[in-house]
Amino acid sequence: LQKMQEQQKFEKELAKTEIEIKENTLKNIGWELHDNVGQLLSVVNIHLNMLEQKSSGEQTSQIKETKEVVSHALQEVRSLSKTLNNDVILKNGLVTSIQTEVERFNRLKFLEASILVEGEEKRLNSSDEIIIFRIVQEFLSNVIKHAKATSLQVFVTFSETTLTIVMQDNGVGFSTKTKSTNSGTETMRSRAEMIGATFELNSEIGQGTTLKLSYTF
Amino acid sequence: LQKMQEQQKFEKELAKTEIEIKENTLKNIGWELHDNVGQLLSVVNIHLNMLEQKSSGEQTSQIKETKEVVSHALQEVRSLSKTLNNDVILKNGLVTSIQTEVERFNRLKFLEASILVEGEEKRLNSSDEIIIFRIVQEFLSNVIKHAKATSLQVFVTFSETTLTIVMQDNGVGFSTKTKSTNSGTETMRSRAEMIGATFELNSEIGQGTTLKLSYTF
Amino acid sequence: MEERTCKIAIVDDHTLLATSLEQLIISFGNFSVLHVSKNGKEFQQNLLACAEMPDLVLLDINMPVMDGYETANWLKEQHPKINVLALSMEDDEAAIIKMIHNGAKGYLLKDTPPETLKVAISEIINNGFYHSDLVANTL
Ligand SMILES: Nc1ncnc2c1ncn2[C@@H]1O[C@H](COP(=O)(O)OP(=O)(O)OP(=O)(O)O)[C@@H](O)[C@H]1O
Ligand SMILES: Nc1ncnc2c1ncn2[C@@H]1O[C@H](COP(=O)(O)OP(=O)(O)OP(=O)(O)O)[C@@H](O)[C@H]1O
Ligand SMILES: [K+]
Ligand SMILES: [Mg+2]
Ligand SMILES: [Mg+2]
Ligand SMILES: [Mg+2]
Repeated sequence: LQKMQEQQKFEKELAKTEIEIKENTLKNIGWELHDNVGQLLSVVNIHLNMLEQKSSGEQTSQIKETKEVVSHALQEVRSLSKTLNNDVILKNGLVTSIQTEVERFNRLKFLEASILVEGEEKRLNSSDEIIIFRIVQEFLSNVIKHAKATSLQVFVTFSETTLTIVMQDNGVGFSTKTKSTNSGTETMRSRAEMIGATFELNSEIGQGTTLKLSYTF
Repeated sequence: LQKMQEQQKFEKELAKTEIEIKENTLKNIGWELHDNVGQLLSVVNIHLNMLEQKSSGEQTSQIKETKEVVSHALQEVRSLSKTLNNDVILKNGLVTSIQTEVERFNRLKFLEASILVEGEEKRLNSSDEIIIFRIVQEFLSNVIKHAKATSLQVFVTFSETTLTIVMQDNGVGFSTKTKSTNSGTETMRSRAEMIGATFELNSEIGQGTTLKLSYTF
Repeated sequence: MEERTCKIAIVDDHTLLATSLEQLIISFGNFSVLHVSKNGKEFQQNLLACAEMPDLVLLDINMPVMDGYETANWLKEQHPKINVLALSMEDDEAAIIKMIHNGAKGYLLKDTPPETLKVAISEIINNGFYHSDLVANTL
């Protein structure tokens, strides 16, 4: 028994260590992005300004256009390095984190994604938020990997007693009869169960895929 | 007892979930870097090429210079997004991972860092590699945060029976007599103990700081 | 060859990049751009709607709805006369091999110098392939 407890303690410490390493990687990349790529882009900007002064006519307008693209890239780099420096998971809560994911979809023009939040937002305990967020992420990553969808709708609804999340793509769908041997869906399902949430994944070939998750406070 | 075991299981699953979220974040950022910042830089490149065709003399050489900076930035973006897409922790082994950290120090021109690997490299079991790598990271992050050093030397030595890692900065040092209330050092020490490694942290004000870690296979 | 203008189609989800490419290709002189599509599906629609067939398609890989691999494969089966030149951010071997396997006649990175792009297009039209160092080293 003691050996088992020691083993468990070791595994927990190991998982914590892995989280720290990933956090560190995130922070480092954020820093490097900001300090290295960011500065290189600023240098490009300076060069373009000098070129602009010596140019005229059509050239000037092309240089102006180029400067706009550079400043767009610089903005991206800044916002990415900010994301990376947010080392606390779900610091801003579940809803904001889901919104950020949806915005990313739109930014990458991967598909048209929308999110509707209704009712008064309540915070859940942080471990349950983490687990729900991860279920949402897995659904989204399936949409990217499998759905070939052009639109995605997310509904987050708070009532007195319940948080309901519905996510729906308009992609190719799949038959839910044939059991998947892959782990994604099964992990979603078992984690939902772990926090006492109901989990419904509906799909039909050609009809898109819908996930409904209900969590009782 | 059963409740305790369930609690333990929950905590382990929670830690796993957190790791997955961070992995996902890393992958997403890698993707966004590659597909968004990378492409914007390619657009800048195309514009500069067109400008170059229409320019002459001094202007041409300034445009050429600008193109070089852009291609440098693009290279950075590519290598960063590769790092981010490596979702398996320490995929390339402990030594390569430490080397990558050292290279990053140099790339950021934070200080002059060198690494010397001697003896024939052996792989340890992966959980021990993770823990050792995290100890190395914490030392490095202390160097950045506290040392004000201009140089850092890392020695990794494999013998038949032992892996020894020595890291040494030439910074301000600190008194090891006053016990730190911060957790960094204590966590390093207890994790080293957990995997049966010896841990020696030596420092003196004005004399830099040295860590020696010995792990027996 | 020099007299006839070469007709090109562009398929890339990054619209800003696609537009710049279009400008660049037009600046080459004897090239025209028939249409620009955001993914393979849209490209299929543009092929149907346009009276002329392109000689060559500049094809991106990572695109939503229908990506470059699928599009190249579809072209190989349905329109083998249309040449595919892959143009991507992706520099890893797997992507290159897969595109060439799906019928691409060449593979360039998006930051390739314009001279190379011009040469690659001409060689593919005239000789049927262009193997840059990137491809040569991979195969
Ligand atoms: N949104 C979706 N649209 C279309 N098909 C889907 C969607 N979500 C899941 N599928 C189908 O269900 C299968 C199982 O999904 P699941 O998440 O369990 O595994 P996976 O994504 O293939 O692998 P992983 O274990 O990495 O998640 C997928 O392979 C895919 O065929
Ligand atoms: N390489 C170093 N050079 C100079 N001082 C150091 C170095 N490493 C540690 N120290 C000193 O020892 C103290 C304790 O370090 P420790 O890593 O335990 O905590 P910390 O870095 O301050 O906080 P954290 O818990 O975030 O790691 C530091 O606050 C610093 O004063
Ligand atoms: K691409
Ligand atoms: Mg999946
Ligand atoms: Mg510390
Ligand atoms: Mg693309």
